[in-house]
Amino acid sequence: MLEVRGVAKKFGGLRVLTDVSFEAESGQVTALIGPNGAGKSTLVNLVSGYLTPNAGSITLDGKDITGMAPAKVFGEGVARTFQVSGNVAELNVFECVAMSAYRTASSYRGANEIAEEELKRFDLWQYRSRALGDIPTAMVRIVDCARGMAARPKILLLDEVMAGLTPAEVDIVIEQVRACRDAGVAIVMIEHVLQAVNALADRVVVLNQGTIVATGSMAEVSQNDEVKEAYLGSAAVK
Amino acid sequence: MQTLTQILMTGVLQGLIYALIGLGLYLIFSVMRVVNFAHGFFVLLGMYGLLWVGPTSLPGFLAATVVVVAVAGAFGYVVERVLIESTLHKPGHAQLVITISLGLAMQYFFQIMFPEPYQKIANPWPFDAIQVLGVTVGSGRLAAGVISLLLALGVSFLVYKTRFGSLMRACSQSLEGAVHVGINYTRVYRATFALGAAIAAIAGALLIPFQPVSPHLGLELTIKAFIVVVVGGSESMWGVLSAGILLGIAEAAGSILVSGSLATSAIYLLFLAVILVRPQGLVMRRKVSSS
Amino acid sequence: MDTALLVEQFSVWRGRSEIVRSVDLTIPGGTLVALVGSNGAGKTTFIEGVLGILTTKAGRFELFGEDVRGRKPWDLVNDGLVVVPQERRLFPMMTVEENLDIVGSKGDKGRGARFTRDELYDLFPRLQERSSNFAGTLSGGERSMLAIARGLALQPRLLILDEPSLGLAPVVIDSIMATIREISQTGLSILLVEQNVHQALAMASWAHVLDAGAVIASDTSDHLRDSPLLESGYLGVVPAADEKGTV
Amino acid sequence: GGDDEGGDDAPIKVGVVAALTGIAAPYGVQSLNSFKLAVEDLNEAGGIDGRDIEVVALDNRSKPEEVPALMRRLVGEDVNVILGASSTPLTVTGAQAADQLKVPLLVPMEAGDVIIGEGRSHVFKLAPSVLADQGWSAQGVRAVMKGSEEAGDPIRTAYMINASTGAFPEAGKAWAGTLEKEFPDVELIDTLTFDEASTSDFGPLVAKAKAANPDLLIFGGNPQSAFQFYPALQDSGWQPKATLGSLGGNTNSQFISSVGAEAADGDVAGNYWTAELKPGDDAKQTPQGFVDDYKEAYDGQVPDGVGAYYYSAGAVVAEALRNADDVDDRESITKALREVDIAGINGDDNGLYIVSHGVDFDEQGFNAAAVGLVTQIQDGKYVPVFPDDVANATIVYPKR
Amino acid sequence: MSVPELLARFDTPVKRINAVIATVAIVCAVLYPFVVESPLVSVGFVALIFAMRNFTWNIAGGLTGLLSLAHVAGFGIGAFAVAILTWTHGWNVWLAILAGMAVSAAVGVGVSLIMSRFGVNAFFFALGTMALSLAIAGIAASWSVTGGNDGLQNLSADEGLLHLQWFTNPVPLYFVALLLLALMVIGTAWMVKRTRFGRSLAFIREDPQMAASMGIDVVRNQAGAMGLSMGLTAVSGSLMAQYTNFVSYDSVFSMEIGIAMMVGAIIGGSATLAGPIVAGIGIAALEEALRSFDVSSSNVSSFTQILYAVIVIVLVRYGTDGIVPMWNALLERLFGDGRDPDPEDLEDERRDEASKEVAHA
Ligand SMILES: Nc1ncnc2c1ncn2[C@@H]1O[C@H](COP(=O)(O)OP(=O)(O)OP(=O)(O)O)[C@@H](O)[C@H]1O
Ligand SMILES: Nc1ncnc2c1ncn2[C@@H]1O[C@H](COP(=O)(O)OP(=O)(O)OP(=O)(O)O)[C@@H](O)[C@H]1O
Ligand SMILES: CC(C)C[C@H](N)C(=O)O
Ligand SMILES: [Mg+2]
Ligand SMILES: [Mg+2]
Repeated sequence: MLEVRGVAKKFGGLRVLTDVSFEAESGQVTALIGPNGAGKSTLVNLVSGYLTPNAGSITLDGKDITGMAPAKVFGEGVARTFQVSGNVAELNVFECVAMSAYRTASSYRGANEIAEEELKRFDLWQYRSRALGDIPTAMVRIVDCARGMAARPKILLLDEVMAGLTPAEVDIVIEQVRACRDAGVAIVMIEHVLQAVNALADRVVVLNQGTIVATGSMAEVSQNDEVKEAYLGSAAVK
Repeated sequence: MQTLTQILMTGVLQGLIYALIGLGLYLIFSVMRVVNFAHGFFVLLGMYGLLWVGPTSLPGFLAATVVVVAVAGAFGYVVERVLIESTLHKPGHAQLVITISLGLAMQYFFQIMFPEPYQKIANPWPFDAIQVLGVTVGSGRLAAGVISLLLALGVSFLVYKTRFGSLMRACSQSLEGAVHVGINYTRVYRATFALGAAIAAIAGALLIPFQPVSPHLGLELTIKAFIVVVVGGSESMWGVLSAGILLGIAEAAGSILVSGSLATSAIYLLFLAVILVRPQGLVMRRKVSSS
Repeated sequence: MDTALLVEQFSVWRGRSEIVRSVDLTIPGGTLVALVGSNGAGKTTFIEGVLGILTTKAGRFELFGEDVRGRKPWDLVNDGLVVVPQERRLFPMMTVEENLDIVGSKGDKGRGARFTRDELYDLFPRLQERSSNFAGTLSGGERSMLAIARGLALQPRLLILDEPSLGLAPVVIDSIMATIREISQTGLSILLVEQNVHQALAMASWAHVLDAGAVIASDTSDHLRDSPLLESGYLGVVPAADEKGTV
Repeated sequence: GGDDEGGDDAPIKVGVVAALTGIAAPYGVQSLNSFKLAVEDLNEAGGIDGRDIEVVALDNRSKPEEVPALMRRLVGEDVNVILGASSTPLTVTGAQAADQLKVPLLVPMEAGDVIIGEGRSHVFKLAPSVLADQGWSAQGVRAVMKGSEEAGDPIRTAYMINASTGAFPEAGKAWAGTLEKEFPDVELIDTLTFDEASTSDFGPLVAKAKAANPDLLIFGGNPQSAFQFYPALQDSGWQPKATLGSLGGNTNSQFISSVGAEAADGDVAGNYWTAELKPGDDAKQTPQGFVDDYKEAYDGQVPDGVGAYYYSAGAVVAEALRNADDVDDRESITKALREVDIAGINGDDNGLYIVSHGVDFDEQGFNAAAVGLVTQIQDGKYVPVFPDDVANATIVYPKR
Repeated sequence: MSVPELLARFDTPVKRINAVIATVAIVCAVLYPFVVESPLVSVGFVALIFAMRNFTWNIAGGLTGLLSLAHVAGFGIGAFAVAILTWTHGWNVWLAILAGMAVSAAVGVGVSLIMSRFGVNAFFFALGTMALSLAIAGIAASWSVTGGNDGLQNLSADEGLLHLQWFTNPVPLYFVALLLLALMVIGTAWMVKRTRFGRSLAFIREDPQMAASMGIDVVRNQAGAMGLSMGLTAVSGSLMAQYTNFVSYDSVFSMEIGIAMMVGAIIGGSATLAGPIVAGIGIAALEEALRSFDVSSSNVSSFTQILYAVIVIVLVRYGTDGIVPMWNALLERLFGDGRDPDPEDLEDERRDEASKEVAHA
């Protein structure tokens, strides 16, 4: 599915990623965790084409997508959400979803049908004609998921979608993400909210200072001392 | 050869004034993200102001300049407070429209107040044209160039080395942030706009002894100021300075190397070339030193 | 002991919609009070209202016993009301260092807790490593850290933290929560807005529960922790959209 | 035509399209003011067969493209003769529109011959043709050459700095042509053209001329340029033996006060008119009288040839209206204009005066009787020095 | 689609009222030439040109958020296309118009591709495009083909629809302009609502980064929008040329025109389709009204200009984002917009202002 092979990224002198390799399988949730500044978002930016690696390759179903433009990468089936959401307050919910539906849909009707389907699936239908700016944050996150799914993607990159949600809402979103996974999409999820990681992650990749320090199930990685000390802290003893 | 030095001399002196004008525009833009289309007309404010007073001696000239510049500053303050401030939040670049219209209004106001075309004041500088490197330079231009340079340096000191400067930069980067750390941004804005207007007026005062003034000069100056800022790169005051000089030289050269109005297009094409090669302007953003 | 913040019939608008509806809320001086509530409950709106950058209407609005209605945001900040906003609001083109400085350059009006640069860096070593980078290039979590550090550097008397743990690694969250507890010991009044209600209640002596723009409960953390309301009311699903209808 | 409401005592409407604002305002404002002055005088003197003349003025904002629309509009308001439009570029479009709308357009002072082009059916140009043998450019050259020859130091080399717009390219052609034809042994070293819109400092141009050090320096430009060129020349510390300036810039009433008496002194210019001209034999109005009236009417401002020509245009219009079979019919006014014939220097029977040598429009629409005037600035005044019949002083050469 | 469907679209009172107004406006526009004198028909034509200019500018400027000053070049290219090809070389004018559109569109695409190097900094886009226009103007001013400083004139006497020329009677040209404008509006409306390209514009305007993550090729679509927008602008230029029968570098390339388009679109409401048109017609009417004081001295003329400026300033200073949005807001207050009305809404403007002041950061 998605294969990241030995990618490295520098910003000026600062080595943000050094020789990172991992895979993400369809129908699986791969959680990407690690301390702040470990390079998780950077990694996502590399995969989604917002940055080009200084070294290494990124392939999707064997097709090399290294350094492709974001729009092209999306065309290949990579949908993503943003950690720091930009200036989207004015945008209309329905349009957002419909827009990414055009990846597979070719006609106006086609796109709208997909959009309607997704909005109903994530029961956002009542918000369809609202602007992103005036719906609750949790809903915005779910719209992000809907947007991603409307693209009928091969892989969905979620950058901290749970951040700022209440436990209750986290559960709601978790359900939605499950739904996506069960639809056979490969999901790569950056999370600091362990509640979500525990619930969803089939595989956990722990990133620290630009390198992968551990992979495996949540249970396994949380035994890893470096992970405990660098990331989990008290959360380890739970 | 002599013509070449002449070109350089003229270009540099004229360019320094453009730089000064551009600087005012740059300050207002970088702090408030307002594109002040009326900027050139603030320069006219200085020119017509002195024309109106009509000083004959150097002391008279200086006194008049002080007064006129103060008035221009106050005017800028009022404009910001009454017209700009309340439109900053508005979409559709409302301030753009307002400043354009303001410029228009000023242009026709001057037309009414000063019907006689292309006036200027008697040269106030106590020395007359002097020889530099074999080329003669009018005293007015020389004084204007030198003073502009000094002022430009003064302004950059203000922005990068003083507290007010860091407040300006804070507001320019995140208004919300500024509010959260307790900066009274309205005050900063008004001060900045007033400063910009005052600088423009000074430039006007320096111009009027040798540059006949007429109302439509305003738009020309605005455009030149824009060019200076863009070529200079909107992040750098040094860029603005060098861009001004470049424009000055280009003009001087164009006026005799290529004939007729091809000179104009030559300048703009050069300008276009510069921004194509260096979209971020001549000088990269000066990495702001920790003040 | 006096009250740090007191509001009565406090309403806040966003654009044309009244998000927070006549709330009564008190923060006793020198205590750590939590404000919890589901997403879109209006916590951030409430805070921005208090800071005065949103449209508000208040029956009473007192800061340290002084009526501050209609006061401008910057005056409040300079009087020691410091907010660490949810969106962080850093100066992207300034270095980490400068972001902390712009504060220092404000003069010493706020008579609150004073943090030296070193103390701040001890708190967030990560920031020291990045101290000469532009804030705009920081990672999500690093931004949060910088925002909090800046807030502390502002020498607050009343510190309002809007979801300080947002996007932070668990280990960092621990250290921050520890710090917050620490500084609250120093007698600094703190309003802590958190999603993670259990953590918030664990730290606060007292808490207010905000739902759909209204305070539905104010009580000691202990009482709240085992109140049924927590289960039902707080964990209730997000407000239905048709409350504001369709455009 | 509007015969219906054109009752016998209703005023006769005369349209003026002028640049009241914008770049050409210095010309436009003065022309409208002057024409109004003339109309007042005419109406006082009883108007046209008892009918007053009414001026309908519109501002073309110095935009050529607006002129045709304005003229169409005037025609729509039953205006049957129009004056305009303040500068060559503005009038070129006006002329085209005049022929298309079939409304007579009187062009008092706007210089360029392009206004007439190959010839027009409804356009009448009062001012001397630039390119004509008797035009002010050619006359200017003859004047300085004559001066230098009489001074026993004939000009050998000339240098030209000329604006690239308006009437000046034509003027340049005429200057160069006259030198070539009539003074073959004078060498025109070089010709520089500059763009008035963008040239803010003439230092480099002057320096280039200075390097060539010609006897005669010819300059062509509108006020904004002339007002900067002469100070630059002054600053350069060099003076040619003679400077030959042009209509518009050098003859503007502000020229001397703006560039300073010293810089201006001795400059020779092809001109339209000067207050120093001898009054016409039978003229009730004198050049100086016109200046005084104008000053009085427009708080102290001083007119120049531009105004004088528009004032004179009053006489031409009056003449035409008198002779027209039907003052409410455009074609008959056109016909009457073509037949206008005013002879004699500075005099006509309307009590106004004609600044040129008279009026007699040819088939194309040029004023065949018009002859260019040449003045030299001598102690602060524009003194007529050429042609001899109007000259009241001899040219000073070298100028200092 | 069926009539009931059509009616169903006007579900709120605001929409219904505006629909009625639009219909009335169209009817008036058609009847106008038959009820007024010919000078006023000319004014009407100019008004349509203004409207067309603003509208076409707005496709790039408002809908896509590209604050362009290159459109004056488009306008000029359209004008010079007929001037050079038709007046000088005798092409059929309609072909010339198409050629003008093509060239102008090409310039639009080119400049957009170049400028996309600036990222989305509106300030730079505006000034970069301005520079381009000035450069083009400079070339036109010194190139013999464009008539240099003197410009080009239509000396032919051909009249009629084939030549798109009626020397004395402005009515036919008026209707040509009206028809073309109508076509442009319908086409644009359809594009923005129905096509992927059209729907993507809003995303590009609001957040290009996010747009890219949704498979929108930002650079390409920006270029497309600029091309379309400038291509259509050229039409207004061509029509204007056929009206004035004179084209010179500063009659069609002057920066004032570029600014006028931008200002017009913005005060009308650059987020709306109707705004720029309303503003265009309004401005033309205003200028006419002001000119109709018998402008007999430079002062009167200047005063009217000042008055014009002041009106615009007041409009923007006290209006929200443009005339049409203001109008809609007014209707919403009067008739409600489906939202439950907040009693406090109208109660305190000052606080509203205060909040907005910061809200823009
Ligand atoms: N454009 C840039 N220039 C310089 N440094 C950068 C840039 N972008 C990111 N960095 C640095 O790279 C490091 C990794 O950033 P990244 O956003 O990937 O971290 P992260 O793992 O997402 O952290 P978080 O969980 O807090 O979001 C950070 O230290 C950040 O400061
Ligand atoms: N610009 C806006 N206009 C109208 N309503 C808005 C706007 N922004 C937010 N809202 C609404 O205001 C309500 C409160 O938002 P607020 O951000 O204060 O909630 P919150 O409690 O801070 O949520 P979170 O925990 O996600 O920060 C939400 O329902 C949201 O939909
Ligand atoms: C007005 C004239 C005296 C000269 C002017 N330049 C013209 O074009 O006609
Ligand atoms: Mg991240
Ligand atoms: Mg919040």
